[in-house]
Amino acid sequence: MEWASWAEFWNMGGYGFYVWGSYGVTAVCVVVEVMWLKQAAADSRRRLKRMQSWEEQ
Amino acid sequence: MNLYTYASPATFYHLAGRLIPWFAWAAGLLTVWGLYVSFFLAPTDFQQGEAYRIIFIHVPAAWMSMFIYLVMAFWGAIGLAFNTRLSFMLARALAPTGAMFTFVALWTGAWWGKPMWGAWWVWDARLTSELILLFLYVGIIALWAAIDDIRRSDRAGALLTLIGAINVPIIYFSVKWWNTLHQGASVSLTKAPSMAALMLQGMLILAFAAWFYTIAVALARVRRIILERERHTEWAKAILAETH
Amino acid sequence: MAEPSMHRFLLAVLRRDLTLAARRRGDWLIAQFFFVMVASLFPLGVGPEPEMLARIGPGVLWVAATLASLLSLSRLFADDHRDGSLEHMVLSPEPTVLLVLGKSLAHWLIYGIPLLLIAPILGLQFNLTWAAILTLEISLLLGTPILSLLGSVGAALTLGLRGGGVLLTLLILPLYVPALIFGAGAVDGVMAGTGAEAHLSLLGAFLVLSLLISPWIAAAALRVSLE
Amino acid sequence: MTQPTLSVHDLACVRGDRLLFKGMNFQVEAGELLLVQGGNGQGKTSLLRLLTGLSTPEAGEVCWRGDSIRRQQETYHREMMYLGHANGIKDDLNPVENLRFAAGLQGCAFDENQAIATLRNQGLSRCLDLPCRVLSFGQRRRVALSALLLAGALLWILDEPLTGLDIHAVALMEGLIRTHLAAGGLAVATTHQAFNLEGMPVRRLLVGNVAIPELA
Repeated sequence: MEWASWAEFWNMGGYGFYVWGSYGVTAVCVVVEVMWLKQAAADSRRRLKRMQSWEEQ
Repeated sequence: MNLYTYASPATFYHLAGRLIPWFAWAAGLLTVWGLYVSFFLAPTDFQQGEAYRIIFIHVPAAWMSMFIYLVMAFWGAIGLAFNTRLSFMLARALAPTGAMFTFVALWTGAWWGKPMWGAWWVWDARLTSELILLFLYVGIIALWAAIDDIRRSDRAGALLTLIGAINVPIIYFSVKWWNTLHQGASVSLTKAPSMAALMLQGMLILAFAAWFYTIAVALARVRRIILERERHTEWAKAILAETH
Repeated sequence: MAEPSMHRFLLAVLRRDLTLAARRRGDWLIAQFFFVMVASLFPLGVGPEPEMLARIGPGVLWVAATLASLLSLSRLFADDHRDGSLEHMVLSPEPTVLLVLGKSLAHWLIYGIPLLLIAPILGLQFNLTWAAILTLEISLLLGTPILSLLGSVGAALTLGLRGGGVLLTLLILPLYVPALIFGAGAVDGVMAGTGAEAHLSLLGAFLVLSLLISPWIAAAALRVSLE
Repeated sequence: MTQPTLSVHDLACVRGDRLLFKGMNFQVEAGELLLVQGGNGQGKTSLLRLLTGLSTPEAGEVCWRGDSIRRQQETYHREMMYLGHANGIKDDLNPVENLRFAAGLQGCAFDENQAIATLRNQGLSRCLDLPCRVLSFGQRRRVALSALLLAGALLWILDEPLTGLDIHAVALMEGLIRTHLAAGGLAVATTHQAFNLEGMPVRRLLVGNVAIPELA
């Protein structure tokens, strides 16, 4: 194990800001993409259903 | 009408639906394992200190950004050659994730550059090529968005991806050459750590995690595209009827 | 039998586009002035120190040349598309690749060659030495056809789209990067005393590659866009 | 050489995500006119573009002289002329120059006297020296028709050839088609207007959601 304590782990030898800045934004990108995907899928289904109901009339 | 071209998206829609959870779980588990290796097993780099740990996402993201572009070019070429609609849809489903990884590679490159080079942005060969790759992704997505006719849109996007794919190695080479002539950054994000086996291991595990994540996300996206394009078929109508 | 008729077709396309350009000198002049103007804005932005201008000159002139060529490229096929003559040309018995090649060549003659004639004057404004200006000319001679060839792909892809001109810029500028690097680099090399041969050979290789590949892709794109 | 026949087998056309028609079959022989009829947006123009080879069918094929047009583009494009909604006339050139360049691109020989005579027959004697920009819509249409005549193609594909023409020009156009057919040519045309079809062997094709080839 590399780290003596959690504080040391978060500090990353003084580079904590940069390391966590990188990992944080990557995590945000992934979460945003997945949420966006779910949203788009739901929107698309709703729109398709509406179009379908129009076409049936 | 050709049975093959019509039947194939329907089969694929259901297949993709069954595969997504597997890839998503694999991506999740690999991420946990990869992060554990990167943060708890891999030793500190004597030259760059702990800041080098950024490479565990930077390098896989950069790999994925180029790999996804090549896969898109592959599907585009298949689509143009054999007129298979599913391959165009796959290319389309991959692009946003490719652009996302390109952005991540740029972002992490900058956040590594600040402590190492003292500047957020340095015109280093890898970063510059990634930036141009991002422009290519944005161009392709913009071209798809600008053309209403699906058939034309698919094909135009595929042609642009292809000419880009021929150009990417040339761009990379020219930027690299330009960079050495102008004596750019001497510390490189990838070369500096004396690549311990554990570092390589962490990078590879996270690269596989990124790969499985890409597959899961692209499959989910391609399902939406298939459903939109096949909405007039009986099977798509049946699926839509089930949802509320 | 095929050889002379292809030759004739290529000449017919060239003659047609040159005649049409001669009838619309206004458009032609605008593109040339655009080049001059973009290049002239830089000293106003960065200051008039001769050393600095000589330093950035090759790059500025090259960037200005790419922008000027893009400005005219958006109309490479658009005018013919609007009045229907593009369809007639695509439906001619000769292959579409030849049509694209002819039109790219015409574009280079109309918009590329004048840049070569103007560039030395701008080079003097930027305090470039005669040797640097000569290299700039050679690099533009090798490089401007690349701009027309790669640009024809973008023009074909964005044919008839809303905001096609801006989109064309977005699609094609990244592809211009190698030409820009080798072209401006050649002049830099001469000024730094490291020589320009390597840059110019690479630029030439890139030209050959563009000549071999882009007409085919542009022809395919044109057929896709006309469907 | 095989008979000049334009035939269509099991043709299907999709525009956007709409199926315009499918399972379309017809055949046009030498000396015949195929009149394509149907409402707006039913796929008349799309059908014509499929026949020219500008667009690719979703299914089926278009054959010329019994062979798919995909496999003999050069021959087919030499024997076929298409006149679409747009005239293909450059505004900056005068009618004679327009015809000269059109001939050059088609790869046919250009005879200036013949071109001038054709333009005169179209009633354009006074416009020969003017840039087409200043001509009226109908006059420009006539320049385009002159180009069509000079190309001497066997198969004419005409999209709304009568639009924008006055009564005389319509009569002239009808006469041209009649002569073309009598000389063994083929024509496919769409039109909304009344067409005097006297003395022409005509087939009619109704394009709609369900294609019903009505053979006259």
